[in-house]
Amino acid sequence: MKISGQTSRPGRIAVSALPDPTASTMRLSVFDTFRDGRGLDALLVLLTLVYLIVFGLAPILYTVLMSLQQVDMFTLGDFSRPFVGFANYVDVLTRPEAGMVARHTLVFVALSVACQLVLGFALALFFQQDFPGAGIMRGLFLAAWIMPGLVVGGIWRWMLAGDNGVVNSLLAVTHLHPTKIFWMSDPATSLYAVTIANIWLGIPFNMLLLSVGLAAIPKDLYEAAQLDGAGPVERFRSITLPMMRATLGALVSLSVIFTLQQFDLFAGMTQGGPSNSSNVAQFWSWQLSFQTYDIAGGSTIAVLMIAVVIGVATLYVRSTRHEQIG
Amino acid sequence: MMKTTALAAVALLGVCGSSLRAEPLTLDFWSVDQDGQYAYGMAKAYEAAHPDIKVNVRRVQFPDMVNDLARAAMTGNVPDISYVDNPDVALLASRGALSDLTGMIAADKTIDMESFYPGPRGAASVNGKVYAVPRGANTLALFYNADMFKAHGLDPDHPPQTWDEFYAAAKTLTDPAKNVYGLAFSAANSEEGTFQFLPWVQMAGGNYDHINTPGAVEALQFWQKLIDEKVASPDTLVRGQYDSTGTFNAGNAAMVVSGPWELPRMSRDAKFDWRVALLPVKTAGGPRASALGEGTNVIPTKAKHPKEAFAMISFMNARMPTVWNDFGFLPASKVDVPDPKWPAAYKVFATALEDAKVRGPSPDWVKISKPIQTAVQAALTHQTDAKTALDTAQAQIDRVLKK
Amino acid sequence: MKRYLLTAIGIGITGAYLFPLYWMYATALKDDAEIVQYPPTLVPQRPFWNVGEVFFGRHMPSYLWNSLVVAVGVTALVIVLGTGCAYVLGRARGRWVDALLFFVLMMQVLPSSLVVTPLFVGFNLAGLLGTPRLAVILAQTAKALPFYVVICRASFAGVPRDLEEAALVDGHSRLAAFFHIAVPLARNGILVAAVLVFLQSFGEYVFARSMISDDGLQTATVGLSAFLGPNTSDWHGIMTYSAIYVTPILIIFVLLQRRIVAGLTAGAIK
Amino acid sequence: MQITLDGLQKHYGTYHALKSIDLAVPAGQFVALVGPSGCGKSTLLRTIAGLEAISAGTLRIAGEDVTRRPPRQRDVAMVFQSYALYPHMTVAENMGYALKLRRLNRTDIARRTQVAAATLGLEALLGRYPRELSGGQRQRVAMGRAIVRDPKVFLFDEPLSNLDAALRVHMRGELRDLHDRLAATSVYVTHDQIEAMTMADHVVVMRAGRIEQQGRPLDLYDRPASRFVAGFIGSPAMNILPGTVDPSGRAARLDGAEGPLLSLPMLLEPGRPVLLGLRPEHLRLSQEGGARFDGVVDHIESTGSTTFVKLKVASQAMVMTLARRLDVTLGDPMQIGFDPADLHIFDRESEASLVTQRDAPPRAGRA
Repeated sequence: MKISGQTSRPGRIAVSALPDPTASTMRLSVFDTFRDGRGLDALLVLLTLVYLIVFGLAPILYTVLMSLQQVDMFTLGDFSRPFVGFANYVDVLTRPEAGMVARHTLVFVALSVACQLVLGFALALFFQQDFPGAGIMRGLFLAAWIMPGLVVGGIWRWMLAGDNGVVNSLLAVTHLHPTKIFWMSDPATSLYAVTIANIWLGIPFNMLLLSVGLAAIPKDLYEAAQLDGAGPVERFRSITLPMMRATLGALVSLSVIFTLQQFDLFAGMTQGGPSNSSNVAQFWSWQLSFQTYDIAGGSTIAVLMIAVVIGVATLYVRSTRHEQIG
Repeated sequence: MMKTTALAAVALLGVCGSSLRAEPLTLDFWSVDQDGQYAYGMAKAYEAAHPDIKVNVRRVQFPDMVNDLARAAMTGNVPDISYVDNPDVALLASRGALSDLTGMIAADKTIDMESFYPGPRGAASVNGKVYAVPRGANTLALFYNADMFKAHGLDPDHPPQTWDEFYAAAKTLTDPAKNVYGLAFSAANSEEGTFQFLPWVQMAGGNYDHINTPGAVEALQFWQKLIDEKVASPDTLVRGQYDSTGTFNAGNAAMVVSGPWELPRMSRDAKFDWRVALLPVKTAGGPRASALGEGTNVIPTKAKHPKEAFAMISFMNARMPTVWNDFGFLPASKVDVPDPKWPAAYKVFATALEDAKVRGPSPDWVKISKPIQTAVQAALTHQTDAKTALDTAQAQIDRVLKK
Repeated sequence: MKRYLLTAIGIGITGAYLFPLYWMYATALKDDAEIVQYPPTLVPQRPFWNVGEVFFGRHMPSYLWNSLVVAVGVTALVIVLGTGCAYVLGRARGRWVDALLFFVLMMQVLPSSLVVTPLFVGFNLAGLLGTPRLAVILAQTAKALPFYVVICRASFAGVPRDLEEAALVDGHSRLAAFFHIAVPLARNGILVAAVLVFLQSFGEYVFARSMISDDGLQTATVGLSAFLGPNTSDWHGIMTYSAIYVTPILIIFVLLQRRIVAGLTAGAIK
Repeated sequence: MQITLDGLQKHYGTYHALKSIDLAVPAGQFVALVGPSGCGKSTLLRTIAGLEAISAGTLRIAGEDVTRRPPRQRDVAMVFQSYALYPHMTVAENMGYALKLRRLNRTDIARRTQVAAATLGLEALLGRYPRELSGGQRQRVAMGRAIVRDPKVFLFDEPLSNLDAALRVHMRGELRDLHDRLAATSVYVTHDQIEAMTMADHVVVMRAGRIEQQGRPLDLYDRPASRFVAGFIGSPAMNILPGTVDPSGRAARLDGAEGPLLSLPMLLEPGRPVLLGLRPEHLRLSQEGGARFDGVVDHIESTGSTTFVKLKVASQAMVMTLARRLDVTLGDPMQIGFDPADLHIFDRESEASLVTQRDAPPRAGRA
């Protein structure tokens, strides 16, 4: 669009002594909309939005499409694939392992998120206290966060090895559990082995966000409660928890999403085994797609996962309503 | 002498064929090998013989090979030659990803499909057409620690012959105090698990398409017993063959079911008298069986230089007699291996190979193999009994095979 | 006195938590025999250190360089694309903001391992696979962008609106006020989010694994996975590689941690 | 006119925040916008600044139509309630920032900053950052940032509300002095009617997005156009009690049991329901003559100089202030007197004043 010469920029009118008769109806030029008007907001949001639509939404939509088609590794690039309706959904949901995988996913997510939250909260409260080295130690905790999942999976697989793993050795030395636990090959423990590693991985993020939330609670609230005779437990219940509501909501939602994305640990530790005892939706989806080349089945599980996460995201958006804008 | 001449002729042919080109030609060669193994060794030899050709070897992770080839077929960015594991040939060929080599092999004097053992030959062809040239073979046998046999009063010259003897020996050799298991093998949730399990099924009267026969159930129950009584580590379910053999090499297992590819590492790491025997049979005189491993060389459909690629495959095939000594696997064809390394082991593996059966072939092999792995793991962890587990697997396999 | 007791407890907790990290280094220093020994030795008895062999033998300089290219590319792209959106979402309120935030979060839903297939198809059509590192940067940016926007959004929400309005009255356009007032004041949050995106991208695995076929352009995590393959559980090598890979990040992180923690505790995330 | 608003409207979606505002501010005038929170006074100020877009109507500053212009093209300066000092800049940088954006050269900026700082006594603080200043100092810097620009219009958004009481009173005077010295045109938003009364030349009382009444401060005090303005201007607030015009038409009776009769300064139709307004400071003890009625002492407070007496009159509450001490106890009966000229009478229905009809100020709002 071209800005015509007559539509002089508003700044220039200032020089003119005569009031411009058109001035009152004059609109911002296109250029100025982006500098000063709502156009700026639109532009900034669109930058992200368009990118995410192209590189985020399009793949998801393609996944949905594939879940309705008959497609495998070899017909990926071929767009004239037969539609099969919901046959893939029926197929996936009637597989013998489907119920088990759904249950494991639930356990894995619930346990991971709950433990990360509780341990992260405890650590945040502990390091909130004023003692020498608290800051540095809190920083060191974060070090674990920067480790790639693949490496963490490798380390934990090595530490939890049944025959010569250091965890079994420590349990034996401390007489906590004198016999060896075959963490990853016993179906009773395999899911928990991965969960332990995942909790370890997620603690720093939880601790960090909760520390921030705690720091934002005004000290005088605690002092007032103390004067009112509230003990530490009561203060936590009546001040800390309500004041942390927004943080907790955001944190739980993000944790659920991160946990649902956890793939490296399964790949590195149990491969979902033995006999699917540690298999979860995201890994199962990958197995179908890349181990049995059944892209349609894998896509179907992915779509089902999205449906679940929509619920979680709703929760997060709700929680942000409790925030105040400074 | 004949072979050397043939080799020279092939070399000459290659030189003539490619000297017409002005610029040096690069052949892309995908393989699961690591530095120093087959593909790299062959590439070096081929480049030495053909200075005008450069062979660019790219390493692909074993479980990723089919995915990568399928993706490459989509993008058109395929290699000229690729390694393909035996059971995957049928899948890739059925989807049109592999060039039909029947004509080229017929025109070529050096490759005779009839010279291959039935197993490798079966893996390389689909519906009478040849899509791959076997690059070698391997199979399973029983490695045992002779020093431990002696220490426990067993005769190292008479390794166990039947399942009962095998179990008894393993039981005797197990020594939890010293952290030693009688046996190591792999029941992993991967193709390796199927690879190790099928021979036991075949010995007892069953196969991948008849996985719930009474014999197969017995085979699985036998495995159950090994794990239940801690004769083998529960981690057998998560360990691949490489890791299992590692525990044998480290002295933490007295026996291991594994293949010839372990020989170079074992001779370096195992600081004891290790020996190799055929897998024990179910009952004395019963049928023998072993797994057929290793893979083939193929030319993807959209390869840019199929002619030159075939020349190199032909060159590699001609070097079949050297694969045992150089790369630790058996020749896939009936050739003489002059002066084999580890001669005793060679003899055992060569014998085992005669009874080795190919997995499949079926274009849906992965969908057959997966239920078997799951059934094995479910039974070994007592989530279900052996019979039910195999029945479930059979039902899934039937569905695939009927399609 | 109580404070020192807390310090002691703190050291205990931190030590226990960081044990896996220690175990990585300890294993890297052990030889093969000592690695499989049971019970394991807590301190390497015959420490040896073959950094050089792993570093050069495994082409780590090239891998690390490629990881760096990808991580820097993703971080730059994410900052350019996401900062403005985070700002607008941090400022505005209402139904459409909720909807946008929801959409942004939804884009983070699927693990890379599941989006990689459609992206691969699309990139193939667009011819992007010819420049595989760029393809990985584009894919990983889509993955990191929602996270960045969500984290940064809160720090922009923490910048008083008055300050920007003062800047408007002082003579800035809204665009200029965004750059000269809002961004500098939210810089701690932006810095932290950028560091996190950088680290995430430095450790990216799935996209690089699928889209980069030339080993010379491959990244460090994929290089590491070569150790973790089914036939290669060389724990000594894995741990040495991991240690080499993690140590520089760790050092940078420890040096920057005061700043990062300060950035976060200054209200970067709500 | 320095600022002219014609039929200015502001909508937020379906919410109508400003309903056709007409206002003219001559150059050099100090205008205060007052009203309860939510009345639209801050919105009006922000539309003048350009921080809120104008939905309809026109805004002229120094004769130029600036309705659609962004803030930077209006040449206005604004002092925010929170001061809005840039935390990452020193005091000098804060004050010179607008000049820097206008591309003034460095020596000019330094000179003008110096002058402004001297005016406000900020010379010693120029190198400090806002976080190192006290509340009062920050307030001065915010002022300095405005005056350094020499703008066409100064806008103040409750600039004193974050200060303590003593400082606020002091700053009131100082601000007004500054305005006079600079011969500036100022629009000042406050919810504190005392600030408006003491500082402004012209007070605009707003209510629910409209101008209720505007005029000189004392005019508003003397002749509130409505019950709302009457209750808003003056402290303590005017006593407003329901009553009914007596059959004579010359007096009104307070509603309630045996309510007293108050004589009216004019004639009204008998039986008309009205609201009767009396400022606390216009009430006095009865022996001083004039109209009178009876009450009972309900509550009493004294600041020493002034005594506040809360009375019950015919079951209605009333406040009286006296500039002297009073020796009474709770429950004592009391005779209250007032000058009928001080009585305000509003229509009960429309709440519009019935007195000011006689001599309404020249530019009444549309209420």
